Amino acid sequence: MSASLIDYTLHLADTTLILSQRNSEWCGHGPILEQDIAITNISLDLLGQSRNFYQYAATIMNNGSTEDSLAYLRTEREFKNLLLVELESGDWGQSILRQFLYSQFQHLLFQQLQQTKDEQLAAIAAKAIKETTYHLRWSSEWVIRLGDGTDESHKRMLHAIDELWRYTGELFEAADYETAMGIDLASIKQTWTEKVTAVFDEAKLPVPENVFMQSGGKKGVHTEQLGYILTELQYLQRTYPGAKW
Amino acid sequence: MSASLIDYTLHLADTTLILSQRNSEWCGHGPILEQDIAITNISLDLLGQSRNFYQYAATIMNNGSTEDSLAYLRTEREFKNLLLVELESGDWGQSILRQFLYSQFQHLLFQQLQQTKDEQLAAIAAKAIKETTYHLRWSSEWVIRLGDGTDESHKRMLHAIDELWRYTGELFEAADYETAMGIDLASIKQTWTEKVTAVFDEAKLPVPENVFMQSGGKKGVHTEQLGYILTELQYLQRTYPGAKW
Amino acid sequence: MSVHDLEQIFQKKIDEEVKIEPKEWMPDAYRKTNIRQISQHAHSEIVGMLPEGNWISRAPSLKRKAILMAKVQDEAGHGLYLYCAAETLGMSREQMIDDLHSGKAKYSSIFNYPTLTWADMGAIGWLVDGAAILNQVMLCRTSYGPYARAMVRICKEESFHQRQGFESLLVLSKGTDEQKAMCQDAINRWWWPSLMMFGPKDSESTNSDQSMKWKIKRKTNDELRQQFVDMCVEQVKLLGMTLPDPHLKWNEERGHYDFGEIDWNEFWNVVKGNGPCNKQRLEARRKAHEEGRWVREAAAAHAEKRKQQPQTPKGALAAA
Amino acid sequence: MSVHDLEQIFQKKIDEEVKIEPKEWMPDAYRKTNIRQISQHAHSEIVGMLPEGNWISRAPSLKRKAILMAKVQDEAGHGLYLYCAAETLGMSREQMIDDLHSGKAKYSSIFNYPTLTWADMGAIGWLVDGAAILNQVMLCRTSYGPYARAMVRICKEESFHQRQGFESLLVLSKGTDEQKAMCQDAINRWWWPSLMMFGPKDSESTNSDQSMKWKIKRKTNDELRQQFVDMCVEQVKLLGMTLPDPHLKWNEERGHYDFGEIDWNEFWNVVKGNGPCNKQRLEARRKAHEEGRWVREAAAAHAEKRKQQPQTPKGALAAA
Repeated sequence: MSASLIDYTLHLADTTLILSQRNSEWCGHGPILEQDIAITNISLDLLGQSRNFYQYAATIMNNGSTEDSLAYLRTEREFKNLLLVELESGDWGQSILRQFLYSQFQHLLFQQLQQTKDEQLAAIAAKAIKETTYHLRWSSEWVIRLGDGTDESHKRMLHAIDELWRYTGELFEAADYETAMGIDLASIKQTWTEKVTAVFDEAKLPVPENVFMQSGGKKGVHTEQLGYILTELQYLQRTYPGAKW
Repeated sequence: MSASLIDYTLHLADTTLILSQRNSEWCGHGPILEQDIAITNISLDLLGQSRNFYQYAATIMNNGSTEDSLAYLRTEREFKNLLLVELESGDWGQSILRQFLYSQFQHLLFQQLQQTKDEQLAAIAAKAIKETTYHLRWSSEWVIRLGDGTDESHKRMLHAIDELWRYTGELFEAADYETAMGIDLASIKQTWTEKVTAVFDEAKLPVPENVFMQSGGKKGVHTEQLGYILTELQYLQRTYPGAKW
Repeated sequence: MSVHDLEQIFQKKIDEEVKIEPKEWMPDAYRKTNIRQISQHAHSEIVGMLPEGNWISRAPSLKRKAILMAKVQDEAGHGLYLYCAAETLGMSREQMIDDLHSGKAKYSSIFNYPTLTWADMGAIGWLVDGAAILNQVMLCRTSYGPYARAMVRICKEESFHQRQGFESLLVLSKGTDEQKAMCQDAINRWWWPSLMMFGPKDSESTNSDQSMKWKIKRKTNDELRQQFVDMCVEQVKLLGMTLPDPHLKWNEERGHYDFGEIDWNEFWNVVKGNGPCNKQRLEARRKAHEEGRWVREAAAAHAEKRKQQPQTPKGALAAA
Repeated sequence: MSVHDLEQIFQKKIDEEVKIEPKEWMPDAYRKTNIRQISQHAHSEIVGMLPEGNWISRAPSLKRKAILMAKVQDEAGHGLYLYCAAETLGMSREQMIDDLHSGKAKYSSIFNYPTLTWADMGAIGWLVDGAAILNQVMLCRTSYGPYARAMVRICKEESFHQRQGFESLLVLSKGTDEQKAMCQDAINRWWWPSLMMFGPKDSESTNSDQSMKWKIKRKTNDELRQQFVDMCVEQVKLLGMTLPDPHLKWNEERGHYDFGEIDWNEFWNVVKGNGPCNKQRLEARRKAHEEGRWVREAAAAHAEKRKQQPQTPKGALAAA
């Protein structure tokens, strides 16, 4: 149980960290100043969540690990984040769609986690859910706006769906540590599909069918993107081992 | 003198390494298979040259340094490469133009270096000059082809000149260690300008005038690009300190 | 009333420290000067996001990453307040942004220097924000109301950033030898450009007298610069570092530190567009704007569609 | 002569081990099969540059960087030989490339797996090149002359690559614990996909009989696969590593190693385009081709201009 708890907590920590890292690429480069601020806000929220998870994992591990050693000194094959969050950010539509697909999942998952027996995880989830509600609302609105905006924005959203949809299956494919933790991904999947369908309908976007799903991230088998993310993320810690910042 | 020799040798090593690293981005992504091979050849030649320089620097330093410690364990501010070679590769035209501007310089410089009193440097230069002659010929031909090709290629070359020209001044701005080594950049500058003008003329490209020149690379003050190059280049050595590969 | 009368009333308000508000009469030159200055200030916040944004992905700890990201985001917020303040004077944000991208409008030259190491984040916080604050504290009392009020909000956050920057250098200054060297190197590179932030010498400065009379400015470039030098000389001691100026010396008579001559040649070159990063900064901003065009158009088109049809109860919010 | 006679002469040559040359009569199906196979082989070399190219910028030493770059470059060269060989059968390189990009033509599925660590470079050299070589050695004696001759050149370089790959794993296997783990992990991930490289089981393989009769192939998929397994089981011992198959066991009677069942479901999925990187690989190739269009057009336009005007003595060469 403890090993699963650690793995699961790291999975949540890695996923939120890597999505934060990806979204933060927009900081200073957003399409509208107000939205530059909004997506950076989301990055900050996700980073805060990941720190809570890493800190908790470090506590359970009780071997001298810290939030920073866990984020900065683990390798590609040790990271357990979802593939979805490590993919290239693409254009604004693709970044927005990813955030929406993930936020919708996170929102349902954290509702469930709030009820979990592990008090710390429940507390972190409870704290995060307000943020997640905002992320979900913001990204839903943008999906609708872009799906039902101009011809170009609609086309770009179709492209984004084509790029991202095949990575959504992994959200619901339980890793051993999720099963051990008693996470019920099946029920989340059903609601997620309904909610996503509702937003896609309003956005006049089609929900893809019969797409072959990619997975591996939860088990540390990533895309070729993650390595590049980590070279940047970890650069200073790797270059100056043991230094305090 | 020894300090200058070390610095100068590192300057040559860093410049050839970073240009090799940049050109190697094309490997597998070139516009024509034959040219994919050609630019990778150039990358390999430059890498070979940089290894010769690093090895020689390590010998003079005589403090346990190796070609790899010098390439992989020095920081942004210690690298002495020309700014020109660290800039983003841009499109094929920009990569080609950079190679041409540098090869024309390297060709003249290495002719001079062949005569230098330091036998090792002279020998490395002598060995490299055949390669450099080929790089120069190849890149000249491409500059002419693209400058005098289609309207689009001409326009792209103008853009490339606009991006790169302001970094050519540094080639001829002597760092202390160059002065100490007795490198005569003034005479190279004159010939370089004539030769470049001849190729630009044939390519129907204008030679820019009165451009404010950027410099700093020779002294370790780089563009923001170099840091990113080094995060990738040095990633494995930094992550697994002391490991043999 | 004649323009002359209006001008007298206007100047009287200024003299009596009454803020000028958007709808009130003001001399054209006052309006123009404020637009120029506020938009330039806004652009500086926005362009200023780039050199620091450059290190977000590489911040050395999660805490530092959060601090840096929040700081850069604050700068976006400051840009927003300032664009709004400038808009009250009748210039649209779109127009201001176009002027930035065409090179017509300026932004602070300091952001045309590259951020080469992590220590630059601290040095920017300490020196660049430190220099900015002296200017901004003065501007909290500037005569144009919306500008002054925006400044009050900004100043609070900015001095927080400055403390964070200093604290971050302090950690480096107590760290490994490499960190200490990195810290000193960053100070060396940012010191002189920071001094240049206060603008040309008073003797060379145009506009300055009129701006003082209108209380747009309340201190001269040289006064502010001297204040900054005096402050930094003390603070650098806490870091155990030095400032890269052999002429720094306490002048008993003046009650200030003397300091060396700024390289005005470099100053004017950077202003004219020849700094190390002028081209990169403008290109980054233009690119973001260009690549965001389809997003802005889609948002406008969608808003228009919404106006046409009454909202269905099943809106985006219901989905959440 | 009737087609029947021609076919008999053709088969007689094959049977007598006389190579078929481009201008000679050959059955349409023979031509098509060779075009399909050679172009597929060429595409595999080109697409195969991508997973390895992924690590050039991050190679852990200058020597390894040089070796890797040279290897990937060799693959480009192999692609080139092979496109030329296929062209002798009447299909243009442009057409072949279009077929690759449209998804009509295939390439080896192995390249649809990601390269996740540096050890993958070694594993690809040892296992993937190792598997390819067995096929290629056989193809050195294939009946179509240009293909066979291309193979002779390729085989030499390829076995050099394989030795380099193995040597690189050997270094890891003697390195730190982390390196050993990296080495084992790479073997684990590449083993099964390497076995799949030999294609479906003989009992499932179409085309196979005809190809054997025409001596395009000389060994069946299963024969080659068995040969590969037997070879690797011995080699892995030198690394002190293991192959990820609990069913591997010497079978005295067969004189071969038995091995576990391949996941044919995975095999067919990757063939159908659902591997981890199918989409990325094709997109990378399409992108390179699209972004290179202006270059190819400019080169053609320039060559055309040159043809029109006689060369001046002051050509590009004089400039050098």
